[in-house]
Amino acid sequence: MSNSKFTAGVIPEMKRDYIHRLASKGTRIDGRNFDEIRPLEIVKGYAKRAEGSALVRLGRTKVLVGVKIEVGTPFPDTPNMGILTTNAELAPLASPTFEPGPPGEEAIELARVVDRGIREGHAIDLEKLVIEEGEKVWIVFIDIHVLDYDGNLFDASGYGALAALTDAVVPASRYELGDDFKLPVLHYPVPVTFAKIGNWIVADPNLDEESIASARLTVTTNEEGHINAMQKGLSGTFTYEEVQKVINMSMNIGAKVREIILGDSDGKED
Amino acid sequence: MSNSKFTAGVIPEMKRDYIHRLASKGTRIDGRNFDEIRPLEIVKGYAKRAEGSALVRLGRTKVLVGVKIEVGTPFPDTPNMGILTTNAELAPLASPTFEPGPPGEEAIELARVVDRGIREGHAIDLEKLVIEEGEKVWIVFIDIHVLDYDGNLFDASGYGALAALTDAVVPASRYELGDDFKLPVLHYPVPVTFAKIGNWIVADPNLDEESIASARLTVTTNEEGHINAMQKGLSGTFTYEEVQKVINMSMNIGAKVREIILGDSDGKED
Amino acid sequence: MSNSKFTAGVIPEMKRDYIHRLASKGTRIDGRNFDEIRPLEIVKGYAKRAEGSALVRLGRTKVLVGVKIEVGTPFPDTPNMGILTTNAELAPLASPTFEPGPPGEEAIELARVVDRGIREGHAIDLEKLVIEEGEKVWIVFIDIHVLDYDGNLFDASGYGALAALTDAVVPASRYELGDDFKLPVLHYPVPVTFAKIGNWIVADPNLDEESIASARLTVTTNEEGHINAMQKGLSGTFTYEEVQKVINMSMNIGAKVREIILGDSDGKED
Amino acid sequence: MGIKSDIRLIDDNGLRIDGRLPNQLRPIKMEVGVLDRADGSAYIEWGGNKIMAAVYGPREAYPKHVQEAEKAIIRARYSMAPFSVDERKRPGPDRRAVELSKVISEALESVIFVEKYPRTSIDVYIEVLQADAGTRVAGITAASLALADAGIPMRDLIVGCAAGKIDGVVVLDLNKEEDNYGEADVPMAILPRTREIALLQMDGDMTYEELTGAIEMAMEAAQTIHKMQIEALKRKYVEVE
Amino acid sequence: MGIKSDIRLIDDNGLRIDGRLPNQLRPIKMEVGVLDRADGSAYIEWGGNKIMAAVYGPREAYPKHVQEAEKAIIRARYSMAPFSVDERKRPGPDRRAVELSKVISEALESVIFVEKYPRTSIDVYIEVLQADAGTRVAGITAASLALADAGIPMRDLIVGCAAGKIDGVVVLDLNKEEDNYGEADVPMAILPRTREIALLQMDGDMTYEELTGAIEMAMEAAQTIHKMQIEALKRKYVEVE
Amino acid sequence: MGIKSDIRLIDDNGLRIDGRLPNQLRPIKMEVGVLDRADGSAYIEWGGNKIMAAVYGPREAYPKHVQEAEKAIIRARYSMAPFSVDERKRPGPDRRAVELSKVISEALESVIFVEKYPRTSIDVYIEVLQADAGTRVAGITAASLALADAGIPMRDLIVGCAAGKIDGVVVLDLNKEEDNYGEADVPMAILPRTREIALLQMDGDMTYEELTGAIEMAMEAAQTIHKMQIEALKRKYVEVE
Repeated sequence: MSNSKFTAGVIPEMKRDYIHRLASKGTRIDGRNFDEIRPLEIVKGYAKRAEGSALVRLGRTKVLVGVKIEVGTPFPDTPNMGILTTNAELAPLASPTFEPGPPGEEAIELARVVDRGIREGHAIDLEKLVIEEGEKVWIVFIDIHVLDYDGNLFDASGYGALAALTDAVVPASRYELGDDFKLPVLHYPVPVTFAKIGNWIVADPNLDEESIASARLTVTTNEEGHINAMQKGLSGTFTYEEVQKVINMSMNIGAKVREIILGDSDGKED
Repeated sequence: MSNSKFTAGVIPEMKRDYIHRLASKGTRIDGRNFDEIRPLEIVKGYAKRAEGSALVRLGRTKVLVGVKIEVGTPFPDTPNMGILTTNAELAPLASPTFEPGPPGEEAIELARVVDRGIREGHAIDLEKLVIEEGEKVWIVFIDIHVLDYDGNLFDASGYGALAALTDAVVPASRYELGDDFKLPVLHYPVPVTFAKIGNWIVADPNLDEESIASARLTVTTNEEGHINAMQKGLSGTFTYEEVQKVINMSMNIGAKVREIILGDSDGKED
Repeated sequence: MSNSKFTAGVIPEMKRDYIHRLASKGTRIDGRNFDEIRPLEIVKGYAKRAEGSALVRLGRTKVLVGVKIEVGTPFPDTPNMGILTTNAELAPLASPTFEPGPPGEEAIELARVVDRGIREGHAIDLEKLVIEEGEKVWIVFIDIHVLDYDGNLFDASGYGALAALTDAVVPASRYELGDDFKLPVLHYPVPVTFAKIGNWIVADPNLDEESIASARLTVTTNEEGHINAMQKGLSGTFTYEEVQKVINMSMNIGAKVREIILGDSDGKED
Repeated sequence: MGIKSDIRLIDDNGLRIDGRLPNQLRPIKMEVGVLDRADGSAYIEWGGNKIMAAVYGPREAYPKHVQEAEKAIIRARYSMAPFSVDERKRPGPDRRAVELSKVISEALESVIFVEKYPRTSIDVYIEVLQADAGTRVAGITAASLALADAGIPMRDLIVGCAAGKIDGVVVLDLNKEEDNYGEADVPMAILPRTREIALLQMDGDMTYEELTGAIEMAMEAAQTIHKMQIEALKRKYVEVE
Repeated sequence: MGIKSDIRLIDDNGLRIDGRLPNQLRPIKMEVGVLDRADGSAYIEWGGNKIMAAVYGPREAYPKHVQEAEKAIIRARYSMAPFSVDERKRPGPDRRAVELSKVISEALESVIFVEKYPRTSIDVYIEVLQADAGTRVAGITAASLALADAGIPMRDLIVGCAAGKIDGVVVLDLNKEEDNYGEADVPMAILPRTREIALLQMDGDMTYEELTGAIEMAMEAAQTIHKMQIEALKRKYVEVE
Repeated sequence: MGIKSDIRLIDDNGLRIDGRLPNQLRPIKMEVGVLDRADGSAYIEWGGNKIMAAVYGPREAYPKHVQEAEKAIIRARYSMAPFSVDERKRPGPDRRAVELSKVISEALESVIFVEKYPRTSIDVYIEVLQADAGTRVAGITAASLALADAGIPMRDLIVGCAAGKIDGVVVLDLNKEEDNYGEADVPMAILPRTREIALLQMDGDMTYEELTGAIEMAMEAAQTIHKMQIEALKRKYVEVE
């Protein structure tokens, strides 16, 4: 399989020149426009033992997100709210550069950026997840499992997390706490990530683009056009004008992605 | 001490040839028959702070197994059963190849194979270890402490675990839960391990034999001649006929070992 | 900054000779007498979110000690006593030889020697820290944070710990357990550390002296002239007469240090 | 094995709770070459199991001290996704996963010509995305395809299969309920051409006759599963080439 | 952000709970060269924050496999003392500290001429001794001074500053209560000369206008903070030289 | 030290709860060469303590970065078996074991001619199989024999011994109850020929006179224990050679 992989670290200078030359002509290594994301496909309900799940294909990047919901104790300072916790594993099957072992800084940043979007965007109505105030609440575990890494894990994981939440059912009956019910989803925050390549800015960078990008910016916006989270990465910088432009683009792209996430078939596998 | 040690890794080719030559003549490096185990000596009650213990000498392999019994909470899915937990430490004093640190895959496999025999063979009557259903039960900790490693830890540890259990007293009075009582032992599962050397199969391999073996098979049988656990190891294979033969031999050897374990003097040190 | 640092490992032979030559003339690399400690300055109340704190400057060694006090469960064997726990972090900002990561053996020994002095010297009246016998007690956390390492962390940390305890207030009102109250301090144990350099013994060794010392001895004494803790370190030895001398000196120096700790201005920063 | 219960696992017609006969496999679906980055990969659905396997290597073994001068080292890593089971599994390998990774590594090594690639590692990652019983044998079956997909030279396509005992009857390929409430489980890995046994574990309670019956049953089924493996490889390579 | 509460964060006069105007910074005090062993160091008090930064390097990067052939690696480590917060923090980095260390490392790298020191590491340690809100931006500001104190060549003195939203109003430099009960926080790091943005995070809920307003506000304030940095360096080096 | 209690540790006849006089040792039994794989080994029973010590080395120190160019490194590891104490000890070193390992390593180094074996490690493993009080000093005594058994050149056979204070009386060699309810403990390691002190710790409450009295008492007893060591070595080597 996988005949000619144009991977990170391999003849990077040549690749950099090539991608820059394309950019100067307004196009990209896979023919996309600067503000065009890769084909996005979402299969909800993929993992049947999860309370909700979604398999995301963003180009050749594949991420499976599972949601498990269990009973637990609330935090002392938020006795009347359920708990959200997000974890990411860069499984070593997804890339030759991922190693087994506890999550490294990349996995932790990924989990925290996805978590920030979901949490600050109030995707879940945590106040509806109280069983007994101060004593018993529902804990929602979002587990991001990266299967194939071809760039832009932030967005693939963020889409998977939101899709899995919209797919999720609270398993109340398993705990003899009444009937199961759909996890209450309030808002639909969607991240869009951009890479700075030379002086150009492209949406949804693939692995080749990521490997030569100088800076990265993720903006999470919701269905009202509000911004809920941002994360800049890498050692390059952005100008203020670039940031403004990125925020605007993230709203446009985010709106389209949101439709795909919400409109997708439920529980059927391709 | 220990002048000429014929250890693993040292001139292995010569050793392999020598052991194969002996095997072709029907004998072994220490003069044993193929189905003969090394001298086995068991001292019960060796470690006085343990609730039960046994020091096992199997040839030059030495293992000390201690049983501690404490009060704890049952698992939610087995509210009416005590808890068994088995742990092995390959203490670095036992071999130049053992390193300090958390248990590696060898120690974990060892603990799990011993545990499987004890658990699946129903050595302990866990239902008699309930103090208050769903609330309080006895937890039995089996700790395997390897002191001197000359091969075949599975069997030395398995014999030590069973012997220590038969030696063990539940310390009820320490917890003000009535009188102490003998740990209720229901069955006597005994593992026997075989190594494949060339096309020969030998029981109770010593370190030299282990170091050139292609495959390993442990079979745990009980006093009724039933099989309770098996574990094949190493990268070689067995034929179906070899497996049949190994199971049969394990029953015969196991019966003799069981007598030694049960017949041994109680609480006296040599 | 830090132009010519005369650090450990750099031309140690020359340094050793130089320090020995000075010692033979009765003096030290920084001009001190053998039984003279470096200038000691203590700022209590430095860290405002701590329940008590002290910044210690012992020569160029800087240590910040913070005390946090929280509610917890007593140990089963001491139901009528509060809990003391001491931790030390050799923060990598304090020395080029300190590495990030969990505490190594140096940090653990440091924490345990400081803890031993406080605990065995009964600095804190743990019996006054019971909220509900067997159920709820105050836990006192002493956290030693080394900021700049120029030798003799035992003493700088020990002084900081005692000073922070005398500065500490039990935050009862935060837990709705009545009014805040001063942490009850019973005794004032003070460690003094000596290094053996050649055949000379010097108090409060700085980093240069530590780096060539053959042996180290810390003696913790209280305001009654009793000894509460000792710790000998390094691979050299002491004669019995040397130990007697060290104990005597530790009482004299300890008495002076105790005055500085108790007399220092409260809550003001320099 | 062996949580006591009143659940009947075999009905009056000799059928199992999912309607199977004692010697019948659950439905199995395999696909080769499902991942882009890995050197070889495969996906298997086996009853309620969904498992992905990926192979990287032969590549220089790292860290260096694990290298062997005469051969490649085989490092299989069996891992369950946190959401693959009813009660969320904490990330990271537990003791069971460490043991399975070890015996799977040894079983796979039995078919690989490791002496061809000294100083390298061949890393096999088995990710259980949805677990029913029998994940290790399904995982080995998929790993075998992923190794073939990666072009690793092997003397046979190793096959995983389990048998066991429920309600006193020897049966093939236990599902989750049968595994929970049954009497014995015998997971195996078999070299279908020579019928050699590369992995063999057992737990529960069986007589000699039951156990040998179970082993024979699994060995027969391995031939069937092997045919599916060949079909899956053909689908990939006939389509592509 | 956003624990719901009835706390009013802005009063009828438009003043904040600590009496500040919306675009007003808290008091800031900086000192350079405060530690003896470090190659460079700085101390900052910013509102209720007390933070120390130390720099070691360029020095041979260790372990060797992290070395880069073409440049120095920047390793910032953000750490909170256990007693720096109300509820004692367990020692060792938590997930938040790992993330902050990463983005701070990347932000600092944007100004350092890393290509001058191949195979080395420049290690930046930020120790929060007393925490109010805004520790990461205060820490970057101190780290920048420590780098200068260590003589590391940089194209600018990077400045950290945050803005946010409380009671619906865009404000500069949130304190702890504002951070707890406010609506949004936007921590940034800025290159004051070129006004480039080297660190940018945000959480909460803001419209486009609010967010860009906050960014502009922080960028303005960065110029003020930059002047304080220059003053602090002058105090050190004018006194010394 | 010092759980308060009404337990009387010394009776009206001046005898201790196990019938000993204040300056009397518990029964001690030593055996050399008890393990096959180790380069040197010894076993000690000391009161209710059962401890095994093994030595490996001098061997190439690993990992390489711990090697010292001029000398062998001594790495003692003190470890308690989980079942060696009344309440099961979780496996792996706790903080106490880390500290004891450090001071024991330093004490042993004081007698070993480390400069003879540059770049090597001499690893000493002390395993407490059954614990009464005084495990560290019993462990050192056994380790010393194991080093001799391994043929490591030493300038003396180091001896461990403790003294302490109970019911206001200075006594030798505390047992478990005396350690729990007594007033002070002074564990030491002594070079019997020169009477140098290689390990010295203390905790509790003692006057200067009590403390020096305890140290003298332990130093005397060390001579007795040293004779037992010599006997144990003779038993091994006279029998063998």
